[in-house]
Amino acid sequence: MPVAANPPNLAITTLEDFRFGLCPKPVVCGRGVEIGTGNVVPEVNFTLSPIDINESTWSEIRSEYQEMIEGVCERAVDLEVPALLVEFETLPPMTVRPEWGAQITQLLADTLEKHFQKHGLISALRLTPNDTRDHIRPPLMRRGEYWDGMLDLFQRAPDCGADLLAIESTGGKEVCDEALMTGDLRTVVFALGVLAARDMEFLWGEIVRTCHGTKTIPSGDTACGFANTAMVLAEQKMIPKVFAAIVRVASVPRDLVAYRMGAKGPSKDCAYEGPYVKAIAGVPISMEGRTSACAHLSHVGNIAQAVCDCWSNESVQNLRLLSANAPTVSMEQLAYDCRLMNVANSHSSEDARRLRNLLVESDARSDPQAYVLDPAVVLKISKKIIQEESPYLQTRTAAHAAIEVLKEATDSEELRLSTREKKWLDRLEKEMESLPESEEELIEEMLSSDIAKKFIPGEYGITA
Amino acid sequence: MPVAANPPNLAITTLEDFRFGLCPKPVVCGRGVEIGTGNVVPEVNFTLSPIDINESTWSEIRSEYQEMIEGVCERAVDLEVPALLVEFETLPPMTVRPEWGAQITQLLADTLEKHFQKHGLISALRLTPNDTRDHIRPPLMRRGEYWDGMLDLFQRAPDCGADLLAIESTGGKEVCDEALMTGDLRTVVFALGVLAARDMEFLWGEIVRTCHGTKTIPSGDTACGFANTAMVLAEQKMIPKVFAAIVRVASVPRDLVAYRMGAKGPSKDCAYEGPYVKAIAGVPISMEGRTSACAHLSHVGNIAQAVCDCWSNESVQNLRLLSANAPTVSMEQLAYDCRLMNVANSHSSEDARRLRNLLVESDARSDPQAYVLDPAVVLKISKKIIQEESPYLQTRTAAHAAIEVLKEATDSEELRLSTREKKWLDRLEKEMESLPESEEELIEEMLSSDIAKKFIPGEYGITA
Amino acid sequence: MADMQQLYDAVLNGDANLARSVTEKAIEDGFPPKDLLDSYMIPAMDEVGRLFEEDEYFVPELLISARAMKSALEILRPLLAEGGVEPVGKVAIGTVKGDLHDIGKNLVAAMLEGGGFEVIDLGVDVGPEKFIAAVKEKGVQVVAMSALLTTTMPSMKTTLQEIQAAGIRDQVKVMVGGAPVTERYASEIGADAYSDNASAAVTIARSFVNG
Amino acid sequence: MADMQQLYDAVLNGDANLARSVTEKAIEDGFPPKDLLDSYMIPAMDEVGRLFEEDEYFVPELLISARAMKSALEILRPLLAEGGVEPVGKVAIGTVKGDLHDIGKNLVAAMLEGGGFEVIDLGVDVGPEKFIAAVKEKGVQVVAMSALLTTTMPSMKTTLQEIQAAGIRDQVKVMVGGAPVTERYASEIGADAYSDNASAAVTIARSFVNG
Ligand SMILES: [Zn+2]
Ligand SMILES: [Zn+2]
Ligand SMILES: [Zn+2]
Repeated sequence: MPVAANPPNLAITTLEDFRFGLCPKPVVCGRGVEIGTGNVVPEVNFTLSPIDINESTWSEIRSEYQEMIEGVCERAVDLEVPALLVEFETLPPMTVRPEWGAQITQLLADTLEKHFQKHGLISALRLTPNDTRDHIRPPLMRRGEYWDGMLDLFQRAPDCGADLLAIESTGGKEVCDEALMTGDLRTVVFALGVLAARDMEFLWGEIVRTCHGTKTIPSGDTACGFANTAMVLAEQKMIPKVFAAIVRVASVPRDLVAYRMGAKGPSKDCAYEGPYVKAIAGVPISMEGRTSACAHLSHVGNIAQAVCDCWSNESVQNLRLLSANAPTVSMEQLAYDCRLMNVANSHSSEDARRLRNLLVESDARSDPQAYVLDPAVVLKISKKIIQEESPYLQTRTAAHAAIEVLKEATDSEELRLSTREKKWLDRLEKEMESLPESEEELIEEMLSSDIAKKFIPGEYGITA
Repeated sequence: MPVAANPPNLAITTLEDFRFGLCPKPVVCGRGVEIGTGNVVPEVNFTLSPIDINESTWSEIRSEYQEMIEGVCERAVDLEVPALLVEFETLPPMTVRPEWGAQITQLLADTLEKHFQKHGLISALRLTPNDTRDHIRPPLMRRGEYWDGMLDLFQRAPDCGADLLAIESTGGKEVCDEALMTGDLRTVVFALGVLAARDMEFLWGEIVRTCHGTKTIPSGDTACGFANTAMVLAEQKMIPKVFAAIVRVASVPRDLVAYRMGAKGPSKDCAYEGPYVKAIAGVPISMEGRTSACAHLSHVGNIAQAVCDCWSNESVQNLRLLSANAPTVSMEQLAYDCRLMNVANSHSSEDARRLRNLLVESDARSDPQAYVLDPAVVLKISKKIIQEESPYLQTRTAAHAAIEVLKEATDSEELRLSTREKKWLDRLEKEMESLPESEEELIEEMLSSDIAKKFIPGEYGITA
Repeated sequence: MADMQQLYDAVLNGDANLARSVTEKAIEDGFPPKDLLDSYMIPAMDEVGRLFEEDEYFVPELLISARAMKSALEILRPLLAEGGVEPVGKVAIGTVKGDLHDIGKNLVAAMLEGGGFEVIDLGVDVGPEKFIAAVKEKGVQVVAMSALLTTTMPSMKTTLQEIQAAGIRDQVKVMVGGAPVTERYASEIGADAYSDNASAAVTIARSFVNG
Repeated sequence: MADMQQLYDAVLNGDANLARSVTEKAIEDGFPPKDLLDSYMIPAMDEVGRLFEEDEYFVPELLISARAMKSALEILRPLLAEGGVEPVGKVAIGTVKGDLHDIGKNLVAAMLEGGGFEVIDLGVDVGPEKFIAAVKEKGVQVVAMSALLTTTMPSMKTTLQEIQAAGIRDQVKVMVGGAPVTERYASEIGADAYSDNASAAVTIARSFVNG
């Protein structure tokens, strides 16, 4: 799987050019939403409050989505947002029954269109079918009812008003989950660099093919099931933060597969590794942080904003807060966040960079997960990643480079780490040393271990 | 009621010196929380989710507060906030039964102290007894069971761990509510400049006396029941935004009474008119905006932050969001907001002013309520306010100056207003012209109108 | 001859004096009171409601229209009663026990009056017994409850339970509203309707009395 | 003589080989199996739980300790059974119907095993019938349910209702957990306990089987 033939180059080569709202390969979608041409676009996502999804509750569910999108649109109009991106991430039953997913997509698209007609609200809709393939273990990645349902929903996307198609793909997660809990970096690298990368090549081939010739743009993926799981576990003090930081960087090569296969961006909001994707592939990225605290607590609340092109709340339930429903509240918060960035951008690139630097400095020194999102660090590690040719070697290099950078930063006291975090950093460094040069060797090792019980090699194009 | 004898001066005279985190008269409180000396301090407030408050639910209520404060403290420690302010605003039954209010105050204070001992979390607790005097109409402002209960809770404050005492006083609200709905600026000026100001002189005299000789600092008040009611009605498109903006400015003289009587600040978070208080009285101010969207939608989300000393979420119910309970989520968002400002402050005053200017520009031109919070506008109007000697004349001048400023800004197209807003601005200007020079004249007029049924003159020291 | 378009305009523009004088003139001229109400005044208030919903009117404009309507109605009401014409319907409205907020409640009350309803305003901090008495003694067909605090919302539930216990639940329709109240909460506690704004409340109340 | 402090340390440090060899030696030396368990292994796991709660250990350390404990237990279990010693208790654990998340559930399972419980892991997407079968056929005293989605939380309620309907509610204690679950929700649906972390879950399960 060669990645690049010529001496590789980053899409963004200098810190000067690494900014919020601007990227080398902008995307225009929906009712004229421009992403990456100057304005950061708010991306709002919302979900149901606790409810059982079945035939008898379906009409209630439809009206709940209607209520949420109306509230969001009204507020977007009132606050005069220059453009709005709405993401609809299906809940599992809506991928399993793709006509349900399509119905809600249509409902949202219609309401966005209505507000465009009535108030000129410029908007686009991103559809993210929930990846249901891991509903059976070991999962079938390329066949079976779950795959069929997902593919069906992909194919319906253009007709039901989805302007962007995305996914949070789960290939390799069946192996990664336990590895995260046991701090087993070797297996994590296998899950990300071998299984996830192979799955994404297949999956994104299908997604891009489905969008071909339609108005629906294949957008992006996220290592949510891997790096965000690690982040959340680290926030709960279950696993070391340095481990989560390394997993974050190691997830970059996996994400890149989508863009190599034809995805155009923006990346998915919860892909906190987005800055690497932007630096390497040049596509616009969606990010989340402070204003997605409703969905994820994190130590990267401000720094995540530094080079974003869309800025998201991740997801919020339709709860009634003191002022309004939570999705409306998220809309308002994102609108103000984006205003600040867009005012800075409209002033001067100097002002924009100053604001970016404040966002970076506010978090970078206090947490390794924040430190690896510092744009300067991103460029440094990205350069190393693109020297490698296969996703596996890229992943190995990414993890290695992350460890190296974190050790240097700790030694120079640019980054504060607790003693137990430092111990883990040493331990993980040692573990990395023994990772083989050859992907085949690692595959063989995994196939002859207990890990082999957890996945089906053929589903990843691995022939024993 | 003379306000100043000598030729009056603002506490902050230049735009240079008008910044977030810094004020002429800082406050130190609680376990070493410094307000106004450089760092903006997050102020978190939270409240119960729907529940009936009575004997049988009381233990559940206690544990709900315990859960909320624990979540907030844990997150504050994790995010290493330099200092934390927690506000406890009692619900009506907790002022009516002051021992209930005192119990929760103690519980919160104990938990803050525990986290100070264990993790070094620097914190202070603000107690804001709910002003229950308007539970009967017309209200008794200086006697009766509601007054007694409130006074009792004030007196308990020092013993139950309250570091700051505040109130959202309601004197004059019984007259103002309907005037807001009918767009009757004349009566609003009477409510704010005559009734509210007189009530606050009495009430704050009592509060300051109660705090005297204790560690509890009399902090501040807010025109919440007036100007925020107007703001919320304007957000719901019930009343014109220009009207709400004028009411905001007209509420300043009323607020100032508290500081003249001995309150030290910080002002109450929901007093969006705070910048005027800071400019005139030099005390630190608490503000809220974008991150209090959970409690108030507004058009001042960023500009409200421009010169704050504390930054608040206003209030949020104890709902479970996808990540954590809502108070914990608010804590995280405020922590990141403050980090950004504090990083800017620690860089240079130049950087801090630049960030302030971005916050201002992001909102000022699109809404009159935002426009009157522009620090330059605040200084301009404040200078006029302090030329007057009585709260009534100050209020008249404040409203007048606000109208003038808004008309100028509209004419110069510095501010965008819809046609129907412009019409209202003209209408309100005319109404102002007929406001008498003398307070006595206005009182007499009101006493001989229907308004007289709504309040008891003697409760405001008005002798017929 | 009285120009009836003037009556429509007087209500629309909130000119109480004109509304009153045109009404008096029309009565003199022998117009049937019920026609005045149904063909000019209520349509004018409907237009006011529409202008408000379309963001043309603010509440102050809406309230002066409601006042103009009311002052004309004061003339018509006795004549209508003589002719055996009942008000559109009777509504008892109040903010529930423990809650002192009255702005939203007053607005709904004014809109209902503007819509031709007879409105019994029970005020704020209204216990279940007062709502029940209004149904039993005043024969109201609709009870409208408002709550502005999450801690007073439970009073809505209590009130509904006591209305049930009093055996009058089938004589009355109950609608609820206020910032923290949701459609879902309304149906959970068994209310007949929820409204998130004043003019929708009038539409709902009409559907109750016609339905 | 086997050094029993070594067994304690082996569990504490997660050294499975050492834990196994010391256990074998101790058995040879005639130590009563139940003493090994009660005086060294369970106290070691309690210390592990404490270190985790005090932010000294991460989950990986905790899991290797649990593995060390388990490998020693494999030697002890048949001997304990011969001596008529039962496991501390039997727990059936699973993520509820419709929910595929297993990280939290696996962690609780590992901690329970470390705490001396026999754990029947029913996996993910577990319907009520499987929980019921575990009670009826395997005699578990505790059912532990996990849900990670707000849309699958209702399955907890359904499961509890079916346990009730199956007439076995009084034979079993039910505990629930997972990100969206709250103390209040737990008590609303009639669960016996709620835990927001794995080591508290062990404490609660112990109180159930001792209580
Ligand atoms: Zn995600
Ligand atoms: Zn307030
Ligand atoms: Zn407040």
